[in-house]
Amino acid sequence: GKSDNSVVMAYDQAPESVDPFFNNVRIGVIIGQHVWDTLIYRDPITNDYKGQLAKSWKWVDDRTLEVELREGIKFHNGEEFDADDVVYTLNFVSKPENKVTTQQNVSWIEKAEKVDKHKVRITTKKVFPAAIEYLAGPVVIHPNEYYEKVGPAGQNDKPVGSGPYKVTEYVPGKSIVLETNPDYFADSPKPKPTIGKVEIRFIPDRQTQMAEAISGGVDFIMHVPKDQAEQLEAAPHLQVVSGETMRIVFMQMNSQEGTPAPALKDERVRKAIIHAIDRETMVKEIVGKGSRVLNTICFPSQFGCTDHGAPKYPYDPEKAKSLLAEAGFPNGLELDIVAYRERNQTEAIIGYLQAVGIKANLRFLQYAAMREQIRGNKAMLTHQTWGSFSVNDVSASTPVYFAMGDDDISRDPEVRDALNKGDNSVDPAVRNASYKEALTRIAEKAYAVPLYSLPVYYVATADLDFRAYPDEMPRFWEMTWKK
Amino acid sequence: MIGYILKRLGLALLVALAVSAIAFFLLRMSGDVAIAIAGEGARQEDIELVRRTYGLDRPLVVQYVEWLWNTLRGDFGTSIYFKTDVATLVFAKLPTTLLLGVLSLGFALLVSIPLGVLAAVYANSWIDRLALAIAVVGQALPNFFFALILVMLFSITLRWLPVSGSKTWANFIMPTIALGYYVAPAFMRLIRAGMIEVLSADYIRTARAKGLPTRKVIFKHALRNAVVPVVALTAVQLGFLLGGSVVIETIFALDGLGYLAYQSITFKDFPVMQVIVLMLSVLYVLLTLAADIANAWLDPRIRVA
Amino acid sequence: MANSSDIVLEIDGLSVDIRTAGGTLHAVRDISFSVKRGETLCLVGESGCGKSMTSLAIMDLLPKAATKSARRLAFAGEDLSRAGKSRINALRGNRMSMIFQEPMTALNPAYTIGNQLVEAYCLHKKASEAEARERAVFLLGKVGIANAAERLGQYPHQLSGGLRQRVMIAMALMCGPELLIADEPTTALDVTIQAQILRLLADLQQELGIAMVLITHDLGIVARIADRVAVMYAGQIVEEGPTTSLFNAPRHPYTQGLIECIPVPGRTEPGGRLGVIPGVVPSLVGEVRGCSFRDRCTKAQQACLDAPPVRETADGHRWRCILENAA
Amino acid sequence: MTALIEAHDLTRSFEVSRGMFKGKRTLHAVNGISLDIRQGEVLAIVGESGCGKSTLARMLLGLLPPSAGAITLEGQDIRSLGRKGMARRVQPVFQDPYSSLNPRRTIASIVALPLEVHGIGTAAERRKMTIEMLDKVGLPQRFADRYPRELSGGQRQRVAIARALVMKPEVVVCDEPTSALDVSVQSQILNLLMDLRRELNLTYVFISHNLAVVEHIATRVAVMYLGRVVELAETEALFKAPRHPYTKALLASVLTPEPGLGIPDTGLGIAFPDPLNPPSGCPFHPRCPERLPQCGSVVPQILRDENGAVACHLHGQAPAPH
Amino acid sequence: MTSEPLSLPAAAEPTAFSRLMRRVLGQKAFVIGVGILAVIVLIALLAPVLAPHDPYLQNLSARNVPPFWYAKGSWVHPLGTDQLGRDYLSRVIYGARISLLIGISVVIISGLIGTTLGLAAGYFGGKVDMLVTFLVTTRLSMPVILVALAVVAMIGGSLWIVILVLGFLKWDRFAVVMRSATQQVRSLDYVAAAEAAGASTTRIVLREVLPNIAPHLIVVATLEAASAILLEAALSFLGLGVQPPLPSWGLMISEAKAYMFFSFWLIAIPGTALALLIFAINLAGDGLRDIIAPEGRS
Ligand SMILES: Nc1ncnc2c1ncn2[C@@H]1O[C@H](COP(=O)(O)OP(=O)(O)OP(=O)(O)O)[C@@H](O)[C@H]1O
Ligand SMILES: Nc1ncnc2c1ncn2[C@@H]1O[C@H](COP(=O)(O)OP(=O)(O)OP(=O)(O)O)[C@@H](O)[C@H]1O
Ligand SMILES: [Mg+2]
Ligand SMILES: [Mg+2]
Ligand code: NI
Repeated sequence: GKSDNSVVMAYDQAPESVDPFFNNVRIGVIIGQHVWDTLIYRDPITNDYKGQLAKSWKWVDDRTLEVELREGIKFHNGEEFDADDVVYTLNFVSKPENKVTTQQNVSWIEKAEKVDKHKVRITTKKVFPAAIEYLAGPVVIHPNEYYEKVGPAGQNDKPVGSGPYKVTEYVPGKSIVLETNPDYFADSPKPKPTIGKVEIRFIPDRQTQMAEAISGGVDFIMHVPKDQAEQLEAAPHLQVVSGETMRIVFMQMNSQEGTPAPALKDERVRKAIIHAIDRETMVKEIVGKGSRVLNTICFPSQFGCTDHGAPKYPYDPEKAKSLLAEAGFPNGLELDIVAYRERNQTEAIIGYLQAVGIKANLRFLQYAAMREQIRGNKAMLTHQTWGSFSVNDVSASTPVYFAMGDDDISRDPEVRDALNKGDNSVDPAVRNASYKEALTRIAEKAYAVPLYSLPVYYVATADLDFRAYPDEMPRFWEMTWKK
Repeated sequence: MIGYILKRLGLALLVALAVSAIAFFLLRMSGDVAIAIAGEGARQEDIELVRRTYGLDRPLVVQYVEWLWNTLRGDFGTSIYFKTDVATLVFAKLPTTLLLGVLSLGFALLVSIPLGVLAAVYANSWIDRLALAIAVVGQALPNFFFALILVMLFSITLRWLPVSGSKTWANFIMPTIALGYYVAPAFMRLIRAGMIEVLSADYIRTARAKGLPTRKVIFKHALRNAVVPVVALTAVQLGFLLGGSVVIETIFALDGLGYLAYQSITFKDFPVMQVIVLMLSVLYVLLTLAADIANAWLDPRIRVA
Repeated sequence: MANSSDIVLEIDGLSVDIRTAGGTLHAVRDISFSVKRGETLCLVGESGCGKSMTSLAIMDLLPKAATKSARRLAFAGEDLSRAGKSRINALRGNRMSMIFQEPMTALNPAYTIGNQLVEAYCLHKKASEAEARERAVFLLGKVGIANAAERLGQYPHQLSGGLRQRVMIAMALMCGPELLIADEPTTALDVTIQAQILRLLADLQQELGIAMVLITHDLGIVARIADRVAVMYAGQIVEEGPTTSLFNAPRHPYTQGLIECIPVPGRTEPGGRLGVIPGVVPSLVGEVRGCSFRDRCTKAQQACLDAPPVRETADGHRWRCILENAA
Repeated sequence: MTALIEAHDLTRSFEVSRGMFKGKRTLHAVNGISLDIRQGEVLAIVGESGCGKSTLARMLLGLLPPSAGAITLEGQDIRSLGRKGMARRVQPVFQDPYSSLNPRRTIASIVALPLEVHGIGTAAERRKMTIEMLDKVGLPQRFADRYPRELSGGQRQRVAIARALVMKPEVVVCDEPTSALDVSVQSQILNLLMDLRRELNLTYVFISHNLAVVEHIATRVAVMYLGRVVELAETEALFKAPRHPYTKALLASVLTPEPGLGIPDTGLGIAFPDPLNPPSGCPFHPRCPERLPQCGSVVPQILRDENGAVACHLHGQAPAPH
Repeated sequence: MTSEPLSLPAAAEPTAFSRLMRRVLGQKAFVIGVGILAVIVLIALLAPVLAPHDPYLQNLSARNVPPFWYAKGSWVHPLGTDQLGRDYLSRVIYGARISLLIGISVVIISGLIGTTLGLAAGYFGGKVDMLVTFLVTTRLSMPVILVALAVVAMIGGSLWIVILVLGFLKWDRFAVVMRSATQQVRSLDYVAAAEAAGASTTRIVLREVLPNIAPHLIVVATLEAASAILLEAALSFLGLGVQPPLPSWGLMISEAKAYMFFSFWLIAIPGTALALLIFAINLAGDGLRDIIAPEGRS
């Protein structure tokens, strides 16, 4: 609370490891950004890149990035930051045998070399314009001497970074305590924190979190569902802050060869499904403030994302029924739907489908199990979300599901070609055009149901002054107490 | 005596073996670990890599034998999710759960023994009916529902107790009650039934015929014999409580074995699940052994002649 | 008659009612008898005729569902039906004690027999544990248990039925009772052991001058051990008298039938037919009017519908029948 | 009289555990019994509780396989007869009339069970035979559709007898058929058994511990002690001149209703027999008032003569040294 | 001899049926339990008639309407609506079907497994008994909820999967009770008598033993049904039970708990329904046990 200048945050899931490379959960990213620094920093409002551990950087050629490092920075254990740390970290994490959990964040790195004490060169495996984005996000820098000594396990036991907060107590699975790093370097784009102590407790049950918030045991919770957040707003000592995130929600429909639901191969059925769902009402009633209805499978702020020219399918249950009848299903049909989060939204979708005669049986699975279903060509309808790792570029979203990768279950070569063209070009105009082509075709063929973006609701003590960002990252270093 | 214990330990070993095999095959056959390890957004080649590096591409039986061999050597493997040594992980969480189990068992006994004795002594009176009513109502309330009601009452409305965590003893009050109340009726009924039976036994009449005061008849002669079956039930119920703590630990954010189990189930963390199931089963068999020994101590008929 | 101070137990008009689902069961109906110092009274009768209820009523050990009433239930001149619980507790196990039928279950399996033996003595005689043990050893020796001191540490299940019954007898004698009630003390035992135990009991009773009520359904035992006999049928005493008189000249048709039923070498012809009492025992639920045996009685008459008179001879032989002598 | 059933060196042991912490021990419930049951006789088996009477009976009925030895029925091993074959010729009457009748069946269906099992007659015929049989044991027809719990102990025992006799067996093995009953009922049952025997020409094996009853009903008596037959003789001979000290003690313990005789002194020690821990030599020697020096170490041989058989060192030759 | 007026009431008792009825009616708890249970069963059977609305019909613009006794409530939705605007009363009514279906199906599956094992163990003893005892110990040593959670998490929850999983997990008590009951009956003389009459083992087990242990079976079945319903609720509560939009009470509690601090009725209604059902089953089971107990003893 304000009285002792500390914030207790509750989160529903404990990270498997606090080492950012060895977890793939949001709380891991949050802890990572507080305890560690990255080479580059992206301003969450302007989306400008600024140097953090790096003073400056430039592309030497298509695949080589040269980074000049800031001097005089110290890790929490006193170790000095220099090129060795960067080289060691990048080379360590990019080696598959080191079993980094977030492979997709580091697999683009070919190697890192020390040029001099404060300059390194990073080589990418192929042309990879998004490298800056990754260096500004998940790729944090570890202290090489310490890391070499203790390894990922030791870094998890006693984490050491260079970030604005340092870990003073960590009980895996239970809680982690962060306290301000008094020696944090002044030039960092992350301002020196005001909040002296941040305790993150892992409370799996959402109701327990709410109860704690109501009873004052916890100051800050996030990912609160809309209804609950609105209810908590009534409590005088609490405030609710919400905002849009980059996480998009959509339904894939398995229309590839050998699909267990051949009906979905029929474009009319797919269109009927989109027409059946009242996305506007869902957004308004159950998804919440900050959400917007999408028409294409990407987040609007992402580079290349657009819905201009793409057909839109407004809520029209009658049309849906007639399309189904046309397709030969006048009495409706029965389909399975797999989902892994926001179950109430899936349930609403099922309700809408039921209303037009599609009986959807929910199979609510763990993410991994759902992935298995999809990749094994066993899924019919899927209710999915995608956060693009907060990467503000379409290359991080649409291609994952439509470029004939493992998760593509519509498998249209035309779409793939257009997406690949966009991915592999450095010319923004070419990229924009090819992505538009792909997105339009996806919409025309109704390969998937674009639903909406997910908002995030934070509930916090009324004293705390903070804002919500699309990347679902609470930034304690910039939070202050209200006067 | 030694022979008997050895035999029972042998049984424990056999049970453990069976349980581990069941758990291993059941878990492995129903899901792909590699995808779980690779995580959200992993590509097929990432998954393949995981599969190879973890040796998941070999036949199940081979994997099981290897796992068994490692376990026998004391190497419980590494958690897929937490990336740490499973043994360390599990043993770190065990105390919380055991504490919770023992506390709730204690709570259950504390409530049920007096209630059961009263109900038996005043069988068919209003006291008996009241005790029975408490028992039936108690058993009808799902423990998660009851836990939430406790939270509503003591944390939200009255603000007497902290909602979650395991920092202070106050944190354990609600979980203890929520977990323990559900088994209390079983004990109460058993004690009541046992007491009623014992009270009608010939030796109680003998004791009364000696002119002993009622208190002494009940507490010295009757209770001692009525608690014998309770001891056996205690072992079973402690096993039940450890299983039931999954729900309670999740609700009260107690960082114990139950929550770890729930997490490992959620994340398909097979090595952890495997060890937890194994550990609980061994614990159960050992507990029943302990109960048998305790029984023998209480009931000399079973003891060495 | 006898010196009234010699009368240890005096019962007048004892009834025991038991509440059952089907109504009130009149288990014992208005029975009267008395026992003198050094005398053995046997209560005989078939299963369910109320023998045990009578003994439990005397000891105030009736089950919860049972209630007793009596015009007088006096122990050594003191009316127990008016005594409080603590007074009865002070007498029980002290001046009056009881031996139960089942030697296998009458001892608490959880405690050593030593523990169970000394309990009453310590309580009633305010004696130390050591004194009590000494007495226990003495008594165990008396009931014919060798190496008694060792036995004190044993648990009931380590003893055979015969030994347990001896322990029960010793336990009953711990405080030197004036009245001993033995409810079928040998029914569960083998014949050879039965003879030994009965002999022991009879000897001790003689030696200590105890008034004894012995309950049994075995006429053989009765004949050998009793000074006087009371025959019970359907909750009532139908005949009572000195043993010889009762066996040699039974007056009540039921007693006669009973004696006829058992094969007696010499009296009954091997392989021949035995006497029978036809029919079954009447239900004791609800009011029973008249002679309760009339159903099975070969000599029943209309008059049996009314309560039969109690007849008595000079030597104290009494019976309840309209007939002077049914023989 | 010819031997109908012959038992040769019959032995039956049980593995019994004595509490949790001790190993199992072998209990010789029946220990080398040879016996013949003659056509038309009433062979009584007497002995103390736990001496193996019921075990012997169950083996004779084919309900319990012997650990060693064999039983023949008219020279044929009963194992080869099978369950059904035995059932037609040998039937039981058990001690406890409460547990020997299935509480969920009517009296008629209990009595008809053997007929049903053997597929004799139609349902109507079976019913008729059942009613006749019930009538024979003195139960009026109105009992046929009642349940056992509505009957008194004596009536139940009649039902058990009816069930045993409905198949018209040759041998009836009665295991203490009256010991759970009151004397007034006992005499009815004993009379019934004797009547039926004459009428149906039955052979009885009659187990009892009541010597007065045995003397009344039996033609021959076998006395058992700790799993062995210690004496076997015609009833009259046995009661007149018992040879084994145990038989003598047994007879002395009988309390006939003769006032004034007092309680006899059997002269027995109080070393009660423990079947798990049988004494060496003659099993009776620790209690025997006439014990000889060799009794403690040498098992007495059975002496068979015209009077029957006896196993005691007081009778017969000194055993041949091994 | 004048026989007629002379006869006394014999020790014969009233007929079995009237005695049973008296004992049954004497058990007030049992009568209450069976009464409630009957009402719930009726509600389940008549759900389509009784439910005012389609339990699946959602209306996102009429969400979380409170029940009629609140100012904002109305009789259109007597118990209000849930978070998707579905009629709560209709869902509660249909929920009874699911809970009963689960209770009954699980008991049938586990009862068959457990009874077979228990009968075999109790009747044959020896090696069979050892094997069954081992199986039971093994089964007991694995906490049901944990194993059920794991399996359901792996293969995905659905009504029938939950039923199968619970059915295959909950046979232990049947086996234990049936085993000891069989052992007890096996040692009774009427079994020996049937054997001596030449009856085959199958016949003895099915016709002599089974009917006599059936009351125990029924008691265990009722209590197990209650416990299966509770387990399903717990699984659904953890999100691993039956799947929405099926109106299972456990699932309704689970969904409503998000609203418990502000709309308590949402959790209280299915919670009460569930508790009432369990309460009724337990009362009935207890009563049944008391009713059969004296018979079993004699
Ligand atoms: N607790 C009880 N509840 C109901 N009836 C009882 C109870 N105890 C005994 N009775 C009934 O009271 C009557 C007398 O019982 P009691 O035990 O005195 O008979 P008994 O003569 O001792 O018989 P037995 O020779 O079998 O011991 C019987 O009809 C019996 O059924
Ligand atoms: N199934 C069994 N398992 C173990 N021991 C047994 C078994 N059946 C009988 N015995 C033991 O065998 C011995 C003989 O038993 P059995 O029942 O034949 O004696 P009995 O002479 O019939 O005794 P009673 O007069 O008490 O009926 C006893 O010590 C008994 O404990
Ligand atoms: Mg009695
Ligand atoms: Mg026997
Ligand atoms: Ni008369």
